[in-house]
Amino acid sequence: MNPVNYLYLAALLFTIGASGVLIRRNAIIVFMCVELMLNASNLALVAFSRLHGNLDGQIMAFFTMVVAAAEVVVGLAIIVTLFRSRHSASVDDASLMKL
Amino acid sequence: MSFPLLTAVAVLPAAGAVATAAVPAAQRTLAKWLALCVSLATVVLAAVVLVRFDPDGDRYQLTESHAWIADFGVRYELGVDGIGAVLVALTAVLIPFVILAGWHDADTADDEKTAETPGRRWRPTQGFFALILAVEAMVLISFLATDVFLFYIFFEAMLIPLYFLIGGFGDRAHQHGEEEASRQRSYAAVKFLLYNLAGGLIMLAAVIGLYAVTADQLGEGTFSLQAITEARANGELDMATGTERWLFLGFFFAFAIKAPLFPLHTWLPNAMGESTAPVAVLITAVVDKVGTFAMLRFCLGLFPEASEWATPVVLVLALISIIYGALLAVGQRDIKRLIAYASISHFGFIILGIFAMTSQGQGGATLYMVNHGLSTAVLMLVAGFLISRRGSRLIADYGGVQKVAPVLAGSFLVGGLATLSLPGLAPFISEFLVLVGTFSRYPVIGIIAAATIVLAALYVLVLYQRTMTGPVKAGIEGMADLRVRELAVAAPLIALLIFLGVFPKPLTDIVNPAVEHTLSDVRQHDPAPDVEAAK
Amino acid sequence: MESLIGLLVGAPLLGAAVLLCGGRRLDRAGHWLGTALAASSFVIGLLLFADMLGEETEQRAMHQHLFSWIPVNGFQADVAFQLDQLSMTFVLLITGVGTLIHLYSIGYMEHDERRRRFFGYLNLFLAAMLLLVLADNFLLLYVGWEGVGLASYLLIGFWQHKPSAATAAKKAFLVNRVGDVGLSIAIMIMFTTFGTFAFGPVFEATGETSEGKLTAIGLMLLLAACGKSAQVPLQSWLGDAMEGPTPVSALIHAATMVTAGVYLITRSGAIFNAAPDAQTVVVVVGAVTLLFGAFVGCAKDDIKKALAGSTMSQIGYMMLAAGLGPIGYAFAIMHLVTHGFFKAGLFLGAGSVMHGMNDEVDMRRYGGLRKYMPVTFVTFGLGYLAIIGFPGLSGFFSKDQIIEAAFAKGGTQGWILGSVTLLGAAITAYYMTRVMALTFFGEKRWSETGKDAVHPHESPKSMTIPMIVLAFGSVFAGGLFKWNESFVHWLEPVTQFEHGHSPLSATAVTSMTVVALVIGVGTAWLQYGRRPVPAVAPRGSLLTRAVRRDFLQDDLNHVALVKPGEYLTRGLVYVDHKLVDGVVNGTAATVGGASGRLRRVQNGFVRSYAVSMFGGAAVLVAATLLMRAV
Amino acid sequence: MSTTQSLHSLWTSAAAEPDKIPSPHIEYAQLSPTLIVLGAALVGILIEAFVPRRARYNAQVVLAIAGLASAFAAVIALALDGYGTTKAKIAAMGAIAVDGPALFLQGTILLVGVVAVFTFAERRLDPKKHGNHVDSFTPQAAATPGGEAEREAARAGFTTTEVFPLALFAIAGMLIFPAANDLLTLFIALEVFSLPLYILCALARRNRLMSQEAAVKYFLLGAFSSAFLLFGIALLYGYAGAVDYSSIARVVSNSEANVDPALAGTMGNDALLLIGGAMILVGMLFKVGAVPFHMWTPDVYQGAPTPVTGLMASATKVAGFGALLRLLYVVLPGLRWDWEPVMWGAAIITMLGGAIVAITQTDIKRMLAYSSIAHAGFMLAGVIATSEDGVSSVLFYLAAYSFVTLGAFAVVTLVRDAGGEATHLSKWAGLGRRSPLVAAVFAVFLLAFAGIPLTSGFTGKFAVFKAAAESGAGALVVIGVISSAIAAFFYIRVIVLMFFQEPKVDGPSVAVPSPMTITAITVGVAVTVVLGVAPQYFLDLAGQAGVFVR
Repeated sequence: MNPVNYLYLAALLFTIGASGVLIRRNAIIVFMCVELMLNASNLALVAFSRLHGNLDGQIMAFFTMVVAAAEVVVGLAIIVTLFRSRHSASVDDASLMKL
Repeated sequence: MSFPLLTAVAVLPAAGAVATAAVPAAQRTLAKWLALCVSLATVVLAAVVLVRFDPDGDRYQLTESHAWIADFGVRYELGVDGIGAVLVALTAVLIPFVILAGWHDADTADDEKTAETPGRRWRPTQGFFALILAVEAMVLISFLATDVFLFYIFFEAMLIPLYFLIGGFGDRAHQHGEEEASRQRSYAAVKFLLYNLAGGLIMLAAVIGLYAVTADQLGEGTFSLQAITEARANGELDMATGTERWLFLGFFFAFAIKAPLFPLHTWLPNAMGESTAPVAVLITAVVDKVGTFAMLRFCLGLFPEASEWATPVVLVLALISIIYGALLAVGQRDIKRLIAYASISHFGFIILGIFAMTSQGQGGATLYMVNHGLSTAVLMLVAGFLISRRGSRLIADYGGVQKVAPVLAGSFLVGGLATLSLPGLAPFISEFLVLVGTFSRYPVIGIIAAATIVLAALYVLVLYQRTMTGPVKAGIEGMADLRVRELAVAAPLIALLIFLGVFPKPLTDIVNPAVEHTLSDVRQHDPAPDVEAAK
Repeated sequence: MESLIGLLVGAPLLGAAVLLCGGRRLDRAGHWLGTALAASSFVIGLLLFADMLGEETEQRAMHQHLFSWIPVNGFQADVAFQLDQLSMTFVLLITGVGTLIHLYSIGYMEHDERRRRFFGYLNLFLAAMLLLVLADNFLLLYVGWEGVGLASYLLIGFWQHKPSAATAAKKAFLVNRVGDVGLSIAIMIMFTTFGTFAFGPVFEATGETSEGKLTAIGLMLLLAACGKSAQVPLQSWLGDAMEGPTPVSALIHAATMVTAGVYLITRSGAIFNAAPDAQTVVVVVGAVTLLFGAFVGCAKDDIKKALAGSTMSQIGYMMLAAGLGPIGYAFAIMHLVTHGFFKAGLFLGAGSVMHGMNDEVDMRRYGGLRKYMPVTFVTFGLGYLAIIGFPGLSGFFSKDQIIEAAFAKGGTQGWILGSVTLLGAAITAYYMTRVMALTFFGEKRWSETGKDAVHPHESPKSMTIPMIVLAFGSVFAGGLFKWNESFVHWLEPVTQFEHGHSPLSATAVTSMTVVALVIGVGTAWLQYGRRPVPAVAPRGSLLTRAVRRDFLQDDLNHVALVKPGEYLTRGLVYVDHKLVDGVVNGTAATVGGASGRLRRVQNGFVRSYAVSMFGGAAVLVAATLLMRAV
Repeated sequence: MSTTQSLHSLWTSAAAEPDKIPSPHIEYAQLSPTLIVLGAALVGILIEAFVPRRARYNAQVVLAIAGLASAFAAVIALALDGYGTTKAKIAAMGAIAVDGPALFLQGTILLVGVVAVFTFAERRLDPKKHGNHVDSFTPQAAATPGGEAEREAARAGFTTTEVFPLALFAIAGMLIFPAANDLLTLFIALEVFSLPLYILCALARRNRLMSQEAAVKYFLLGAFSSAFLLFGIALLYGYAGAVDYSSIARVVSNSEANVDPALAGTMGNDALLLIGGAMILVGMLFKVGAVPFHMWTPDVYQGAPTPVTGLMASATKVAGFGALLRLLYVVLPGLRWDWEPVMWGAAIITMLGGAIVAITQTDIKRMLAYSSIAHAGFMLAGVIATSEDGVSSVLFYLAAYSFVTLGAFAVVTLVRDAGGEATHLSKWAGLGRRSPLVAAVFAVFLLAFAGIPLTSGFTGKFAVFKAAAESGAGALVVIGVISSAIAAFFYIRVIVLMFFQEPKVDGPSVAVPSPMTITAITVGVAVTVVLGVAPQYFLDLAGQAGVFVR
């Protein structure tokens, strides 16, 4: 099966993630969409690593997961504080600063 | 390594500015005297420069040259030529009078603030005189700089102190009250700054372009005027026509704003109208001269072909400024704005003379810079004294002053007569030289320009008649005549006007050779009179 | 001896400086100082004159080079004096009459607290006028030229508290400025043509250039002359100039300054001789003004304005003569000098009358004054006889010569000019008789009681003596000059002289003149001497009213210049504010507006930020690919 | 060879005995700056854990400053050793470059860091609360704003001393970012300095809602952009089959696209490269705050605690531009013709956009944010020059700009009223009358921003424009000049406000700061003036540092 399909899939996932970020209001979901984008990149990395027959891609994928995990920690912390002070996780409510 | 005289000339007032600013709030008077003494010391130094300057010597004398910013090909290069020398003298001479005239201008501002700020950290008086000296220093160095970049830096930097002088110490005499006054004031200040800053930034692009060109053709970029002119002379540097014209325009634009030339003049009336008379004098008599001076030294010196190419347009614009400024002066209701528009007309004459490309024209233009400085100083400062008495700038509020304050009226009249360039007073000489110089190359323009002397007479005499003659208006009676300090400002300037009107030779002797150099830069010669041409 | 020339100018200049800067402490002695300096300058003049007479006719011209004034390459202006017969004539006239009028003013200005300054101005005028006639190049002459303009401005407006005076002064200066433009342009043309503007070189070089250029120069000089000498079309200022104190009118606006134009033309004879067209224009201007002034003189009830009209007309005579070329120059100057005497005398007389009548100027409120001020009457009368050209008196000789010369112009021109001058003579007789009759004869039209009571009285010695002296001048000067053509010979080295060949014999001309004179006097006497004159002027015909308003000259200027000028300036002020400035403020406003709109994009919603990022990314990618594609 | 074989070989290589794997060899000396900072950060964590609360503040401050200072010393040592020029090399198995730009930028970041720490540590601006000093950070980030817990924490005198280790981590990341020599390190460094900043943004003591909002926005958008970056990295890796710059560059330059033929069949080989490069650019441009990826800047700058804003505005830009330069000059020089036009566009809209929008701002911090955008545009102009001059000019500009920015924000912290910092412009009216000195200092910074001669701003601008002009980007210079004219307007506006308007009665007062902030501001002014009047030495420095190691 043509390996380029993996790439297409990755691109698809990335786009889904991106559009999710653009569309969804809930901060958590937005954040999950970002994670989806990262994973799409991971898929692409792994696929390429497989193509090129070296391990760099896979290693990078691992790193990405670690980073993602770290991001979750920080991100959730921030989002939770926001939720506690506003009682809503909607990113659109957080628009004090504008113009 | 001889004593760096030129640096000293510029550094002295700068140091004076710092010292003045440092004077504690309580000793206002000390600050004033300090500033005055420094400015007088500067006059002495300037005199030394004039004496040490040998008209028939090299083009640039007393030169200093030190490495500064090698990466930009910038050197700290000073040198004085005839034109620079007289303008340095003018600046140095005028500043003491400006300071003396503005003796009390910052006081009231001071008093207002004393109540409000405990501990008096706000020190307008110190600031006022420090700023004036700072401006002097920067103007002087830009007259002395022979490095384009060095010149540019101070050409730009001098805007800042001026900006504060205009905006911070405006003329409190305002028909619409303090609130409106301060609004107008900061509008004028901002307008002044943005106008000139815009010009300066356009010039910056040209300056960078100049570097690129020199770097491209001479191997390494340079801003040294001499280096560039030499390279031009021996053909190492040969700008493409298009490039040269763009660069010329970049430079000229900035100078035309500073000068100011129609249609870039509208900042001047506001700036002069809203600022105190001494500051107005500082602007029009001293600072604006940097613009015309720079046209002469940099536009013609760096871009001769382009200057020739632009001459027709510039001449027409200059002519328009002359007529336009005069007509608007006639139409003004505000004394200071009237003087401002008159100045615009005179700057038209100066630029006309510069671009007439004849030794009479350019020599005349140079003298004009000096004489206009003096005449405007007299007119504007006396007007300032008048306004400070009545507290209004509207011509309509005056009348019959001559009856109650004859000396004031007399000095005002002399200033006016100088402004309409009456023979026997200095401005006549420069104006006539400019006219002759223009006429010998462009007769039509010369004649039209000559015709405008009627307009000059018109606005001056109308101003005098409305303010000084006729029955004494309400609010004028009991107006005090010139005080000693004020007389000490007016009298010497008037004497100078008369002396230079009767015996300008000392100046012309210094200026002529320099003008010759400039003309050789642009490869021009005076047209020969028909009779000899025929032979 | 040459070294004295500078002093001629120096003495009064010093006086002006001292008196104007001296301050109040000079108030008591100031006028004497001024007079003394004027007199000393007159004495110097006499010394130089004596010295000059000692010389050979050809060696009489003296030179004094003081210093190099404006040296700029080819442009070399010096401060140098040239004293030849022509200048000498003027020097004596100016200093002489000047001194007398200084003397007169002591009495006349007695009660004016600004008398010191008045004398300062008078001295300033003398200095400038002398500079004008002594300069050896046109630029220096220009200095004197504007200098006298300034002095006249200051003196006309001496009573500045009177708005009318201030306005008149301004008007005089402005109109003169128009003339000055002519002079400066003339100098510019000279410089570009000859490379110099010094008298000698220019006059020698006239042969080497085209007639066109010379005509141009000539016309420009004429323009200047018109301004200074109140010739049509720049005549409008002279009438108003009478706002000044009467001594000023006598000295500046009758005897000396207004004749500067004639001096200029005569001095530049070499140029005009080579430019016949220019000469023709001069003649025309002279002729027109001659009649114009005369008519105005007839219509005025203000004694000074009437005299002013006559001044214009008399200068018209001189212009006309000067325009005739070598056959006329000498006579122009001769008439100028005699006119200097009698016109100054007449003005002083008028001043003396006003002095006695509480500064009343309307002749219709005079009448029968001969009994009250005999000296004035006699001196004024002699001046009157002189100006109308009563045989044997100064005016007769000088005017007669001009009329002859006019005929001698030859051809139709000659006839026209001749008849014009004759007509002028007749009208002169008419209006001067009118003045005389209204002022000194008839029954008095004023009262010694009532609210505007007047007590006419003779003026003090300091005023009468000058009048007497001038009366002598107006009686004998002419004869003296005519005495075997002494004056013509005196001037010949400077102005050349050739006898015009008149189609009519001298006696014929003379008799015609006398006839004209008789007609003029007769009609006037019938009109004003015999019948009583109404104290208020009758409305009069349309023409009369037009003439009273100087042929509507001011109204014309108002409509043609003043009003449009006002509109223009107002319009420009508007344009400057709205358009030129508007563009700048406009750009600023536009940027501001753009900013206001752009910042709305920053709407605070994180998702829209994300959108812009995403869009940006898309564009970036697309652009990169596109770049490769193309 | 076919896919299956390669796959097989992969298995075998994996199955090979472990001792074959060579242990990586790390040049600790050359990496010392980063390591020192990281170490200090870790120690900071330990301090948080073990040192009693009273002592923490002092311990942290001392530690942080000491750490940064010694790291700076290390940088200097390396530079003197010639690692900036002759001995420039790639350390840590090709992961990190030790060369001129890296050292120069690290030095700058460290200095900026020290100054920033000073402002972090400022705790005299507000009056004591319950007998405890208070700084600009919330006593307890977890507590709800205005809630009981918060009051408790305040009464107990808690202080968030974690900010120091966080800042150190962030700085460490920034040190690596411009030195990163392979895409992986690049990505990690990015995250290492981003994550702490997200947290720092949320820690403001006043206006906590805004602060948290800023954090959320920054975090979400940051994560979003890093996703782009990562995907770009993936594609680039896919194109080149390697992640270290040098080999990618090799592949790009002689474009031996070793893509699998199967891939090659379906897409033009360079598509991967181009798309990948573009997406990485997106990530970079986001960090440097270039239009249209700038929109986080104003909100975050406004909401974050001002000291943090100062750090972000200065150090982050430095790091971001460093990485951008390295990427464009080392990895993608072969693609110059592809990315230059795009960057042109970006530079132009960034310059103009920043300047124009700034005009109508009413909040001083937002205004400075937009001005930082405009300045990013100017620097992009220098980046585009693609010449050694270009690099060094941008380096110089960064150094100059970062200090001005830091100083400016430090001044902002001083102007306070009841509600904390008075950042609304209207409140600054007449400041020059109340406290001329502060106003004058701020005016100096504004003039530097505006690029008035004799300030560092002018020198930097001139250097950048000069480089651009010499590389034939004249049009860019003209636009730059125009936009700086526009920009001048709002800097001037503030000056007008401060000096020419009458002070408001209820106007803000200027707090008397501790020596630390004073030092920070003084350093800012000093650098501004020195770089404006006598910049030659530093220009030389930047000039020598203009070469990337490949």
